[in-house]
Amino acid sequence: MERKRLMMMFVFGILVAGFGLAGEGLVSAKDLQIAVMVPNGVDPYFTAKRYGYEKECEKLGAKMLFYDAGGYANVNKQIGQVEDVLQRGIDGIIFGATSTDGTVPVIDKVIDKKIPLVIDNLDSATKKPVLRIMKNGILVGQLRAVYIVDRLKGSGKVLLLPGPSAVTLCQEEYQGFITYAKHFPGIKVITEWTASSPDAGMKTVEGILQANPDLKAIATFSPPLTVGACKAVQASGAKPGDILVVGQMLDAGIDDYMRKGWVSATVMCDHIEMAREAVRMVVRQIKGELKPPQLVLIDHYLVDRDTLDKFEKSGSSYPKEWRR
Amino acid sequence: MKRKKGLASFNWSRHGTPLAFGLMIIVFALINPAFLSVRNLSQTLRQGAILFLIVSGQGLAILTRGIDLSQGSVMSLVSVATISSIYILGTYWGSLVGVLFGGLCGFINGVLIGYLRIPPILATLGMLFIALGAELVYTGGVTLTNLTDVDQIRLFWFGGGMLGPVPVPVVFAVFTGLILYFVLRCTMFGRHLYFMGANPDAARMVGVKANRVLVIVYTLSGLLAALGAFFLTARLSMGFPHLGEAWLVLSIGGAVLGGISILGGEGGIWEAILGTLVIVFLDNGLIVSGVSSFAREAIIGCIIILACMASVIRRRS
Amino acid sequence: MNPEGVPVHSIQAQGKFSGWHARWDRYGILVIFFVLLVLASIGAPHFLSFSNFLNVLQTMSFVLFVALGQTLVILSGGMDLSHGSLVSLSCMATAAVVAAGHPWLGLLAGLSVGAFCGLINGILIGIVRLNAIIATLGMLYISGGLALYFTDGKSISGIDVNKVQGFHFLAEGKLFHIPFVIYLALFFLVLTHFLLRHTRFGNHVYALGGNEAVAEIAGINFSRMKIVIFVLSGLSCGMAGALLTARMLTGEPQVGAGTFLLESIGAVVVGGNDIFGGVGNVGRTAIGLMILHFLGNALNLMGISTFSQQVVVGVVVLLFCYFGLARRR
Amino acid sequence: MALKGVDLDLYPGEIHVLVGANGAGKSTLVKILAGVYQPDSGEILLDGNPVVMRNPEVALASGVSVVYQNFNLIAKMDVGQNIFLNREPLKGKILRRIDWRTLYSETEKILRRLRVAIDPRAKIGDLSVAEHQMVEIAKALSIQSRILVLDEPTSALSAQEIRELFGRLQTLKKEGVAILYISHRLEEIREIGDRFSVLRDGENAGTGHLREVDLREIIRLMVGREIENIFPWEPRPLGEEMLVVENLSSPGLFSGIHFAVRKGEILGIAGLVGAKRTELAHAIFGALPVDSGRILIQGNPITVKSPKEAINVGIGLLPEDKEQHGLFPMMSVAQNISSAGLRLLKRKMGGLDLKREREIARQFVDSLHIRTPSVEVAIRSLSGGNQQKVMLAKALFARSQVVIFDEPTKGIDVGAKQDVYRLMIDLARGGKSIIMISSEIPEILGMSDRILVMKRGRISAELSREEANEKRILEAAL
Repeated sequence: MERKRLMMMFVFGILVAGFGLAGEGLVSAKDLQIAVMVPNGVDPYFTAKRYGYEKECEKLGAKMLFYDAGGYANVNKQIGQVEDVLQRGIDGIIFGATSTDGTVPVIDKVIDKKIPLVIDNLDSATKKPVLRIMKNGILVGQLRAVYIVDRLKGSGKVLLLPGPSAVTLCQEEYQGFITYAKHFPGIKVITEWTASSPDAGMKTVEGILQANPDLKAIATFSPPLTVGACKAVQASGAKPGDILVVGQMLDAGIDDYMRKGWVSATVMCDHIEMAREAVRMVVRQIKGELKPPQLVLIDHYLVDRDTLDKFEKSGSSYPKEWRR
Repeated sequence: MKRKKGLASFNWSRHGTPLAFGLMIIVFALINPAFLSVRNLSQTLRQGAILFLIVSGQGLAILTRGIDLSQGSVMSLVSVATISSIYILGTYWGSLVGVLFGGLCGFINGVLIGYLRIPPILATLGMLFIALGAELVYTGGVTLTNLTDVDQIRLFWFGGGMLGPVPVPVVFAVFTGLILYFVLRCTMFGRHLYFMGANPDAARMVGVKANRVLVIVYTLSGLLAALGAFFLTARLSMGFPHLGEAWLVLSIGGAVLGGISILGGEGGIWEAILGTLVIVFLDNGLIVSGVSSFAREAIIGCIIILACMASVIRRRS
Repeated sequence: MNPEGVPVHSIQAQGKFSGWHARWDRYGILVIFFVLLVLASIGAPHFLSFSNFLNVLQTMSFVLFVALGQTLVILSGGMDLSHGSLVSLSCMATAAVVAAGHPWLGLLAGLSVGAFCGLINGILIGIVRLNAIIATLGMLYISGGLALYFTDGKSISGIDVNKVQGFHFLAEGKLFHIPFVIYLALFFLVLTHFLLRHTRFGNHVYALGGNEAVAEIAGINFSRMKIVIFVLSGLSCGMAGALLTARMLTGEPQVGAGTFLLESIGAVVVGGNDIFGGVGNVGRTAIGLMILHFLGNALNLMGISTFSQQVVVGVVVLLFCYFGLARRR
Repeated sequence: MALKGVDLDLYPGEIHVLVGANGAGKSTLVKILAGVYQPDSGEILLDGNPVVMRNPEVALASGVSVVYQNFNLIAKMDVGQNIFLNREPLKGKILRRIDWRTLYSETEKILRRLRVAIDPRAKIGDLSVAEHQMVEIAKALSIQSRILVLDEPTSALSAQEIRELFGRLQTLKKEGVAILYISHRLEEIREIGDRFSVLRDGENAGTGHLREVDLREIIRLMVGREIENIFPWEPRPLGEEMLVVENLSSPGLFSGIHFAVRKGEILGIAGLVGAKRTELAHAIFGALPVDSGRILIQGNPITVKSPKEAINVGIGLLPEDKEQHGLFPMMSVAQNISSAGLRLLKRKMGGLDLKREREIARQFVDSLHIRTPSVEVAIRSLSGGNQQKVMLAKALFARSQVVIFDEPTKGIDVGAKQDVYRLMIDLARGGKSIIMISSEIPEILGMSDRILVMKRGRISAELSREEANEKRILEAAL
């Protein structure tokens, strides 16, 4: 037993030291502290944006604290995280909601505490005045629909993978797609809500392809889903372009799939630039130069094989060697 | 491993689940003949092969009265580790290293459980967090892609390729299955493993080195999960930091559904295969027969219970 | 009590400890918890403050209900995997009714949905005698699917705070500067403790967990017990679901799909209850849960990335088992 | 199909002894009385009116309480909780809650009445087999029952504990309780019983007054054949020393143990329960650590740190508590038999020879008259005695040179006992050395060539077969 008690003391000693040092390191950080809170950090979309947040914070001499709720389901956890941030005291928050409505109460709290806040893309439906920088989900959905309807000459079966059904952004994009596509009776839309993961995407598309051999096009919500879809299409023995795959963003090697022709087009937005802008906005609010409410809607544009190398990438890509 | 069990459990694995399985297949075939198309079967079996590897790993753990909760995160870890070591070492060595990472996690589990005597459910719960965290810290959540074309083609073969008419993972799974079958049925280690599950104290009295067996078992479980992850990664040719998320439930579900007794000592590869098949064909069948993705989950739940009920009723009579 | 002729050796050595060891086995978990608090207060800025503790406890309370249910089930020698999605389902049910303008009916709806699913679990396990893990695994899918099915996966919104003040108060309101939900959680904690420690039902829960066959021979009605236990477990989810609705004023079809199940089981085991049933108490569960949450909180306050946090949590869990779980080794 | 048309009548204030060979259906009968099993046909009359023992609840309600052979205690709960399980005393008007104080004080009273010193708050898991049995008995006695069924209540008890029990039974008898007493120990049957019934192959082979018959008659009814002397001992030439134990000590268990066993010798170790005989056996078998002393096999010292090594040097052990240390319940008879000697089934190219495993298993099943439908069935479906025989086969299969029998005939019937004794003799004749730990003095006297008596972890006497008798053994043991 003696041995064991000693070992415990040792372990805890180390812990004490560890905690102590960590604490020191933080307390001494004098510069602005900005909390970036995202719903699902492993989504390539957020990874990319993280690059933007980080670089811009460095540029403006602020310290970024990155909080990931670890999935859209963890509303309770994210609310807890916000509470924690309020607790430790923070100069500004950039917030992407796990749940549009579920986070309202806590976000209201933030606003009431007069803490500069920018809601970045994943909306929290607070009625109070707040800064927002948003994608236009409806537009994203419509752009895909336009492209597909056009390429299919107005008739054919289309599979829509809008992503996790509980995410409002997905619902918007879904609406955008449907509302446009429904004007073309020739277009039959099959919708499959899935988790935003490659294996889910692959499994679903494989199955759907069996049930609908005449499938003409697939529209996907996120790079992981796009990859899954492509893999399934490849496995089905189709040639590049037989089935249109229209995705979103170029992360996770989508550009490569496009060059090879598996992905026909993808809806872009300068998400990294968006992240940088979000940081600038929150800092300006801290400085008092910017007053809520304000809504910044960012642009969306569609890139296909031909235009792949002809558009300005700086706002939507990060150097390959960047890892954290 | 019918022999390994009393008549009761003979029925259980022999009739209950297969019964449900057969019914299921027929129903799906009637709803949409495409379900029985060669391509659909082969691609479903491809998924099945991957799941089987994981389930059989879980099965080993469960046979010794244990459980391996870390499989999911280990898969994610391996997915990432494989790709990033391929960057450095090239396809084959890279893949090997990647898979070994899984073995390492399993080995650590084994040591924690066998030598430090931490209850499996806790040891592997810890590993669940550690493996996931480690991998996320390393990648920062970045999805790893952009392999060289050569690597990509080579790697993809493992997951997506064909050996004659059969998908590569299936061939491999069958191979692994046979080995495991032999090991469990006709080797000292296999027997010791069952002893551990049937009565740990008695096992010790017949000279079973519990801690060694446990280390091997959990290392195997880790390795098998890693192999599953490897084939999946190869198929997607990308390292996805949350690859394993959905798979833990499937692996436990598959093992138990197949009829591997959660109390240890009963069950075997046959059960693992059964459980796996039910799960993958159920999932695929529902998609093929065009069931809404929301209703799907509910139905899967019902089937799981029904399948199990059938077997229980069989067991009674 | 000097056991004679007991084989002292045994793979899962029975707890037969002298002084220090026995005491450590009983109170170690507390010690560790306080050590953790001390460490956090040293390391994490603003950790050691009333309002911070309240925040943590408030967020924790929602999970505690579920964890209590899980404790009951695990003590009786089972395990309830359906928790996460039961929470989601009852959250949706509550929201649906509340949105229609009946907050208290909503609460009732949430509870009864939870209880009903629990009842089904109970019947499957108690009467049909399915393996608890399979039965509840099935229920996990079923209720999860249903939660999504009714609204095609959309969340139920449009609950006006002003119309449901009292209901909202349950989760967010403060009484004497302390969030009301904490009182609720505390109340149910005590209630469950009483149930387990001071009623026949409770004692029989332990008996079932200790040895089902023996318990039955002693005339304890297996089916009835299992049904009651799982209904209670379901109720606990209903409670959590309803209160989450009250907190978010929304029906989130996947609110439980996240960490709920893991935390409810995690709390039970980290607290040092016997995962195979028969030994333990709700106090341990509560402490286990607090450990998990205060740890997360401390790491958040220190601004440590949520990725690295996973590692820390894992390591801590292992340390706990190694030092805290003497009996089970 | 365990029972066929068994008739049994039981009167208040009598002790009715039920005897029968293993698998004769005694335990089944008990379980039916207790409502654990349901009979296919026939009925149970209580005071002349039929009752249906739907479940244990009903049985208890109608005043039937049972002491089961394999104890029904919950290891994770304490003595008090076990004794009062489902009968917890309640207090409080509105909130009916368990009155723990009374529960434990009552427990204490009950235990005192039986003159056993067990802490009511002790965890069952921490108690010995003997103590388990006492608790089990205390539990049954504490129930205000009209019918008390005891299945092998003394199998783990020492002489004076048995006396205490019999005392209690006599008083209960006077109080008009009807007692059904099941035992294999013929010598104690006379002492306690009024009438007897014999079960054979699930049928009632005969009922009568013990005064009117002698034991040989009962034995004949039980096994269906004459048995003259149940101890087939005869003098044999003894070889050189096989196993030597030199002042073996283990902290807090035993110390200075020093003895030798010769080839072909049967060494009996007598002593009271708790004399640490089992621990000694486990230590020799490498299952318990020793801090000093050494063990020699055929003159050369060996180190046994684990049972594995013990088995490899040819030491075999039949554990006393087969549920905990012997059986693999859900595994087949064959697999149980081969479990200790798997190394002997290894094929050259690796892997186990399963065919051979089954053949050998069948041979043992025949030679030991093990009753089982096949060697493939799970061993949990066998009766206690047959399980014991399988354990024996297990030790034999491992080709042990030295076999330690720990309470080899515990809870098995005369017929089976004789088989076991014969086997021991055969083994001895075959040059094997046998150490037999037993609490049944007649057995010790009947079978041993030499007798060691242990007392509180030390050897208190060594007696040759000639000088040994019950009195001297008891003196040395007490």
